[in-house]
Amino acid sequence: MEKEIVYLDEITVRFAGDSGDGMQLAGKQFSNASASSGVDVNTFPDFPSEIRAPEGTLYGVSAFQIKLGSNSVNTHGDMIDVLVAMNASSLKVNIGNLKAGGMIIASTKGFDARNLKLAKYDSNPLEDGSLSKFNLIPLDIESIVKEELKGSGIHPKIVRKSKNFFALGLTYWLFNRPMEPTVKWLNTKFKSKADVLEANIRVLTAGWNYALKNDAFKNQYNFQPASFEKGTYRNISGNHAVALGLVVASKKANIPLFLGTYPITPATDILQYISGYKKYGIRHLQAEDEIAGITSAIGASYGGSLAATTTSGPGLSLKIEALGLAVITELPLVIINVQRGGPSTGLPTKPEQSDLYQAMYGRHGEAPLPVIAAASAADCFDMTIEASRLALKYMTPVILLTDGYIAQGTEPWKIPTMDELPDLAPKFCDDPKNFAPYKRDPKTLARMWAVPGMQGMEHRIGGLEKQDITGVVNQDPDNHQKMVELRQEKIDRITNDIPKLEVMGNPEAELLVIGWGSSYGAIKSAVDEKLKEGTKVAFVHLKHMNPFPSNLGEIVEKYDTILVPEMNMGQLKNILQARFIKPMIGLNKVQGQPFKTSDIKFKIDEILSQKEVVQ
Amino acid sequence: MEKEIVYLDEITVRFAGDSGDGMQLAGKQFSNASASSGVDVNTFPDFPSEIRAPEGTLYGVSAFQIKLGSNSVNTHGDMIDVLVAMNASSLKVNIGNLKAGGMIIASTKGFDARNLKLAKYDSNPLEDGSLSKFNLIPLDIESIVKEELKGSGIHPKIVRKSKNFFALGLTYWLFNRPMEPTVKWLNTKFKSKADVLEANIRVLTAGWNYALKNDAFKNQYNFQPASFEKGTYRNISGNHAVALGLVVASKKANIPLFLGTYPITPATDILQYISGYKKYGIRHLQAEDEIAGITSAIGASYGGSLAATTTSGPGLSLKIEALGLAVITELPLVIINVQRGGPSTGLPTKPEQSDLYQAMYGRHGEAPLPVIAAASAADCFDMTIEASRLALKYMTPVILLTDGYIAQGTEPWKIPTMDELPDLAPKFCDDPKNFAPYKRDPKTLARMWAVPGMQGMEHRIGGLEKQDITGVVNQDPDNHQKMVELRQEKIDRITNDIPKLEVMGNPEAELLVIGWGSSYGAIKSAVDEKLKEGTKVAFVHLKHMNPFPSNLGEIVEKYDTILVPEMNMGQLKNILQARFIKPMIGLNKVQGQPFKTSDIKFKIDEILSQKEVVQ
Amino acid sequence: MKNLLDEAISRPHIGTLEYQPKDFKPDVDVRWCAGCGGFSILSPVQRMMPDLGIPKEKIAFISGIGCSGRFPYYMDVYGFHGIHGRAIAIASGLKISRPDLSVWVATGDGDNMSIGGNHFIHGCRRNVDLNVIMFNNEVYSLTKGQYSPTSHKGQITKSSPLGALDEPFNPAALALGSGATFVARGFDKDRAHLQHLFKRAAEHKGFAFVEVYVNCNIFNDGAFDSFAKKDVREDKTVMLEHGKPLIFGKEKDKGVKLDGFKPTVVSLTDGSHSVADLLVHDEKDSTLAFILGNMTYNPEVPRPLGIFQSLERPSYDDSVQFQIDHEIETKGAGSISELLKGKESWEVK
Amino acid sequence: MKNLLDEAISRPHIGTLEYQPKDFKPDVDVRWCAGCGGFSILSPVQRMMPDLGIPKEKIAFISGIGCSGRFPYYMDVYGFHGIHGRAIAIASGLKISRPDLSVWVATGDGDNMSIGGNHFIHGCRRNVDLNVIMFNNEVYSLTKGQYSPTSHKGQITKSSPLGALDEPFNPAALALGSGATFVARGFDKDRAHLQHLFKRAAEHKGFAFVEVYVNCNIFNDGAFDSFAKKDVREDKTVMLEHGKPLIFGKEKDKGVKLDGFKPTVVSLTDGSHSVADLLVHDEKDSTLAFILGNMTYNPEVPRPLGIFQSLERPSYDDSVQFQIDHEIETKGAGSISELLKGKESWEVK
Ligand SMILES: Cc1ncc(C[n+]2csc(CCOP(=O)(O)OP(=O)(O)O)c2C)c(N)n1
Ligand SMILES: Cc1ncc(C[n+]2csc(CCOP(=O)(O)OP(=O)(O)O)c2C)c(N)n1
Ligand code: SF4
Ligand code: SF4
Ligand SMILES: [Mg+2]
Ligand SMILES: [Mg+2]
Repeated sequence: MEKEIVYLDEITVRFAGDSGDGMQLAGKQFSNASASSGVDVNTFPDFPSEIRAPEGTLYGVSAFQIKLGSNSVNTHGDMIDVLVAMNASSLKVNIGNLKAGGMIIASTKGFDARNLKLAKYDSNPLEDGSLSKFNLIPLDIESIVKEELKGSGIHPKIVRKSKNFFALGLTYWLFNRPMEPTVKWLNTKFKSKADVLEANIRVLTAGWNYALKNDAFKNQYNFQPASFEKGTYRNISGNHAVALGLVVASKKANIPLFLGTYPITPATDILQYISGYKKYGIRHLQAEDEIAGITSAIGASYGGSLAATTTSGPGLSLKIEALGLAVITELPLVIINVQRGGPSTGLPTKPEQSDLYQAMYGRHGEAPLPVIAAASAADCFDMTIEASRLALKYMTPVILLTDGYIAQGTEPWKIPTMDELPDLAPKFCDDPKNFAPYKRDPKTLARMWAVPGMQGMEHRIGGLEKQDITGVVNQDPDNHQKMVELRQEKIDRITNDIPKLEVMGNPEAELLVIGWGSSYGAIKSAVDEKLKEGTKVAFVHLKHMNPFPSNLGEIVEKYDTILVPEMNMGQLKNILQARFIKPMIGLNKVQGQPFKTSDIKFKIDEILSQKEVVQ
Repeated sequence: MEKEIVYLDEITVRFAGDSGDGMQLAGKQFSNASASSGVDVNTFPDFPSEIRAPEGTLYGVSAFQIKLGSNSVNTHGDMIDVLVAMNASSLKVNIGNLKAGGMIIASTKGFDARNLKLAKYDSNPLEDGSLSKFNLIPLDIESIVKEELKGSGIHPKIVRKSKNFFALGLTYWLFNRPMEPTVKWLNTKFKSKADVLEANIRVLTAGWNYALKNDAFKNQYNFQPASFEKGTYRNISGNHAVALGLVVASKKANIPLFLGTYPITPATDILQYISGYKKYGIRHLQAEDEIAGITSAIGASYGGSLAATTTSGPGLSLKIEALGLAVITELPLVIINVQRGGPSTGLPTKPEQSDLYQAMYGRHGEAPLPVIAAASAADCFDMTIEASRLALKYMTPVILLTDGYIAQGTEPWKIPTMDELPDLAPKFCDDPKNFAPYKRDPKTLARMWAVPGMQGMEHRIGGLEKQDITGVVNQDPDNHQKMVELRQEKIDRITNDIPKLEVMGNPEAELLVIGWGSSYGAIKSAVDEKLKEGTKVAFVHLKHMNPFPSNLGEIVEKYDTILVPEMNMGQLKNILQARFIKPMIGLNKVQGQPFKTSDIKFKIDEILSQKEVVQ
Repeated sequence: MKNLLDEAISRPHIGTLEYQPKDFKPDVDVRWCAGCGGFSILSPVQRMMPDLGIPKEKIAFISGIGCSGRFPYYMDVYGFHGIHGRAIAIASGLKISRPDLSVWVATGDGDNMSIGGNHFIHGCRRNVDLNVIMFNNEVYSLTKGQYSPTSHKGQITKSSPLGALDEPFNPAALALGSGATFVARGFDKDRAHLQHLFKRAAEHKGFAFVEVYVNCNIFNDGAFDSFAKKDVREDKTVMLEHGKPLIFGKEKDKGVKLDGFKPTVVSLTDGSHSVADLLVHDEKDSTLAFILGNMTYNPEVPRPLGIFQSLERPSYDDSVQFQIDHEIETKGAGSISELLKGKESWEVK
Repeated sequence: MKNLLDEAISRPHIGTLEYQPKDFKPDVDVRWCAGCGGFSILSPVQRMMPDLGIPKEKIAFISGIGCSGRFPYYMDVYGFHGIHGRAIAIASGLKISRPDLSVWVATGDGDNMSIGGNHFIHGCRRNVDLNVIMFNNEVYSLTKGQYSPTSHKGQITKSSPLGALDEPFNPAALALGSGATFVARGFDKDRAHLQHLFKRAAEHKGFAFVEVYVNCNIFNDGAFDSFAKKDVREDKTVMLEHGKPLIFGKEKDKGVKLDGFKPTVVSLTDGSHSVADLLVHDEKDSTLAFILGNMTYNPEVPRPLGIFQSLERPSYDDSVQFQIDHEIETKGAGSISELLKGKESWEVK
């Protein structure tokens, strides 16, 4: 049969199977190969909090979703076009998101009696006709693979484990993506394991050939290359981007980096990356707990390093007291909080945006500090640089919020050159005669920085209120008022040192959507789609939450109706209302799942239709 | 000389001296004697954070201020009428608050060359005429006392230490207060120290007699008795009231009390009181840190006790993570936070109201809980009962905010009888067949409570998100949304279970003052005085901060202009603005000092005069 | 006059106390990986429980976060899955307020020795009557494989790709130095021995600490192979039994003897030494316990397993109860109305 | 190419290093109570500093909260008054990132053993090169007199009006059990000895823990009188000196001997024992250190003062430096642009 090549704008593929089925690996390979072959890609790994949940169970399903397209791809896709389902449970939990007419590549071995029972299917969906509105392609992958490797002498366990490469090969053919990156990767990875290497490469190729030859696959899909700016690219996750951001920030500041931290999902990756960077001269401490994580970083900051600490919700809660110490000692410190579902241990592997209140308000006493948020995986790099810039320039702790979605999801990132990035060099005081620890830069209000080792500037600082300029412990009422106000004013002044917001979409719109953090992609797509439909809607996305950009007030004033979609119960909305004394509408999804484009579109429609009714 | 008896409405006395001069003791005795003899009293101890600051220094001054009067006395007094100054430093730091014409009783021995130098006086203010606008009475107290006890054989050290009782005797005569309560107290206190007892009683009497006979004291002052309701009274501090409140709440709930805590100024007293209550069957743990303080309380709550934890700012910051656990496990828990000056260690012995944000918003994830605040020392008792009521009825942690001002200050308290107080008995589930840990009371949404030891209801709870009703660990998106909303809804419903606000003052006013916490006294006095002057002003005082009373919205809507005075940078104001979308005016004193009545009056005048200009 | 709580918890137990291990299994899947060492703790705990003769409702398991943290879900008694590191603090509050309960803690090497280290050492010194089982797999498993405070120096993990630099804790020594009264150790390969240790822990009135080496076959597989693998086990470990000499080896041909304070291995077959030369274990000797504890990482001697120390000291919860009883006995039960009145009240008429 | 920090801190010291004690006194009032034992630490520290020959600017004192927390204000070097319990964690970050500094910690029995217990034990095992001075007054003083983890059982304080129920920590034993390399103890009555201990601590490469008994004359006056008062001191304490037998008593007439593991007091004058029978101190023997540490609360033997143990082990900060150097040596200094590119980048042209 001659295969037809169909050109697509975008498509969403989901690899789903058991935790042991290698779906994360397949997904990652597929996205790397796709991105490097010129399409835009956005991914979302979605796995259970159990390490190895019992095989075949519904809660043990591990999935990896990729959206690819030739235009800018902002999300990992609402609905699935192609679902690879390695067993019954993975079909069951994902079928609800499959588009009508979508393709299911199902591995029949995963639909035996035991698997069906675990998935709580009464009859086999591959056979009972219940999937008739989909393009179902059941394949006995296990037998095909076994056949392919027959006589190779490769251990049956290895043979069985290579199934995912068959599925990968299939999809490579299906979307006309190159297999070379994966072959290259296999060659490095299994350099010393010839049998695994051989098995995987043969099975991968078998997948490709199977699709090529089999009639079930009628079309091959392809994309126009995405229009990327010239440059060097790689796929990157938010956590990886943070780690690189920290390293680069310290180079641009020309001072050493110190990370003090304690592992916690979904922030642990950052520590893991950093711990491998010793040859870049980077020091870190995997501390005994979060408190030692942040306080050791404060110690390093006191010593003149660019100091950072990384965590997620429960860990942030433990760092609160020390954050106050960093505020009053006015030391630079970068706190990266990768948000996850709360409260308490909550949903540790799922994303949420519910730590905004805590970042803004969660300290005892008046303890203002800058809060910023990253909009996407790649943006985590820029925002890490920005957090470092603010911390060093204003002598203050800075909280950067990301979340489990962008921390683990990936997108292509244009790798910057060092010259493109801002100079972050701090100014150590070098004039002992003029030095006083709480003397301030008249413009930024940052206090002077002298570090141990610098002669003639020996001084003492600490957590007690201190006298203006001298830093001597002081309980005078007026001095306290002054210091509280100075600390506030210093943060407020940052307003003038951050970019103004640009309103996207239709500036004449009646409805303004204000977003923050990782929901950028979903909101942007929704607004873009609504604009295409002719709806008048505008959009601003906040990256600086404290202080807000200077023109936010103006913008808020201009629009009749304001929608604030958040993965929480309305935290930004409330903060905006308090600030701008204007009622706003919240769209509050607290499900441990990122927004879908359709969630936002639906809400926009709802608001606009009600407005019409009212008018 | 015949002395004239002058009747007063109210007067403010301040005992000031070195940390070692026994001023706290004198002040306490004076206020007890005054209150028990029928006048209303409000006190404020004001001492340095050093344990024993070097003698004679400015920062070593320890003072105790008492306002007494025949009408309801809401504050400890803005300006001082009578200042007892035991040394030069204590005069220096307090003279600024002495009314013109006010009386200074100065102990001349404290104005020797050494003391003058430490107080940074160039010449002796008792002699250089600089105090001419005051009624200065310099006395060589030390010599008088020595003379009085000559030949008694009492150790000179004891003689010197009894100076404060001379000053006390003087003031007893001056304000015609009875000496008996103090004599009685001395008899109990120094039962086994005959020499100290004798010295103090003799010196006390000598003070009285000195004033009686000496011409410098022209008038004796007296008060009409205050109009107290019938009943038994005692003077009480806020910390003491909390301790008693906890004991009484557990009796009214008819379950045991457990306090898990760690010492911290100014909350430590509560632990200290409780630690002496073993004969009431009360258990407590002075834990290794704040985290163990709160988590041990959570353990006790899980076991069926009324569990509490007490702390101040830095300690609250450390308890944040565990608070989230109490929220998600929906266990009753009372958290008492005695606010002090922040951020970080800040001003540990000074009051502030800057932990409101943290109490309301300071947790990771969506973790709503009730927040209430006490208005005065005696109110701390009622609010502790209220916190316990809400905790047990709604199965939730509750934060009660007090502060260093009312925690350590005292006022007369009408001791309630047990019958007057609400029944707080929780309902343990006694029907194993119907039991499910997250089944809820349809009205309150409180979950069912079964505790270890109850057969047939063995169940597991914890910090992970759980399935509605069953409490089984669950990561389902819709379930999470539902549980987040249920937890919010449960707290919101408390609105209907708390008293509506009563507007004090002139309901037709243009200006509404909204207060919270310990500034009640100063605001109330200011509003009362303004009303007397004919100004149209209204006042509501919030004790329930989350949720707000049901009629707050209505009230806020009714008034043109709203003033929110707070000892912080505008935390309540911001919360109200977010909620009611209405701009308000803040009066923000962050000086480690309570509001003065005049601060509020001044601001009211300023606002009203500006309004006139505008109109 | 009983209060509501006393009333609720003092109802007589209905039915038998002759439990079977299966009575302690709730109807849920165990969500550990197949082959996880955790199963080797769960099963002896469930087997040992019936021996205690305690009603199920009087037993509570408290845990922190980690793979071990899931333990309470797998026991059909009261259970509380706390937050990371705080299990002992939660359990202390429970036990002090509820001395009638049998309170157990399930924790991990990270949970208990890293973030929870402070509560652990204070638990040891305070001697609250808890039974603490520490799942020591020498790695953080739930967070997918970082080194822990018991990981060995040089261990390669996801967060120490170049080798961990920290000296590990020796949990037995730490417990002893903190003043623990009962310190024991077992490993997942010997469930019968674990069952015995858990029983002894339950019987101990006070803080009982049982460290268990458990294999994490996902993130630190084979961590204990050097002494726990079947073929080397008998030569590389020695069982501590009160009053018995330290004999070990497949053929019971070796023993441990003290050279000064230094434990050394001697042969019982080459004629140089006899059983009489050997160190005899004494659970009541805290110096000996420390010497034995210090053998842990010493490659020249076998790794000791069993009960290092078991001392009697009043438990904290008992002391609290005693102080309350004593106060009431000597001063009379306090009257609330007098407490409220205090000593300096006055009447307004 | 030095970075900015290296550049700033590597400027040559100008002027002499021949300091006088007064050079370390800043121009501020010491805000401790008159008679506080804290003065007895401050003065030997200031006296000992010149001996180190370290430029003032290379010295940093870190503290937590408590009366001891004010220590940094009284030393004219770099100082950081941290938050309660976290001094060791702050100091660890400082030292690991700045191995060129001499980093000291001033802490209290509450600060270090109560809220800060976890950082303390991890400090001990990690062996960061810090010098930790713990002001042990067996009470919380700054908060005005509650019992602390070193208060004795039955101690009456404001928060234990009926007597404290907790068994106290034995700080030396806890440090040893946690793996500390250097453990010492002195008391406020012997400043010369303290000066010696601080010097030894400074010279020790690794975590050096010096416990100092300090009298709080306000909230726990006389806590140490039973062995520290002038008239009993020589009979109730014994000085540990490496290689020397444990002799004590006003007349040097008594000694400590080991009965098995049990230290006992023997007379050197009644003819029963001679110096040769006595225990000889060895700073390198960690079992002996534990035996000596365990003498602390034993009323039958004198209280040991001096250096319990001093072992050599690579410090954590050195290991970090070594790992970095080794990586760079074997793999070359990393190139940032290659790090950013990674292994799977592609070009868009
Ligand atoms: C406050 C907090 N910090 C960090 C974490 C992340 N975390 C969960 S379990 C764990 C370590 C568990 O190690 P261990 O106690 O050894 O348990 P294991 O999984 O190995 O049984 C960590 C760091 C958390 N849940 N909470
Ligand atoms: C987080 C926190 N908890 C509690 C306190 C209160 N606090 C200050 S010092 C102290 C105890 C100090 O005891 P110790 O370390 O023995 O010092 P000392 O005053 O006896 O020298 C406490 C509980 C605090 N400042 N911060
Ligand atoms: S990851 Fe390791 S410790 Fe956790 S369940 Fe699996 S095998 Fe057990
Ligand atoms: S209270 Fe005690 S420890 Fe504190 S300064 Fe005074 S004497 Fe020293
Ligand atoms: Mg572990
Ligand atoms: Mg102390």
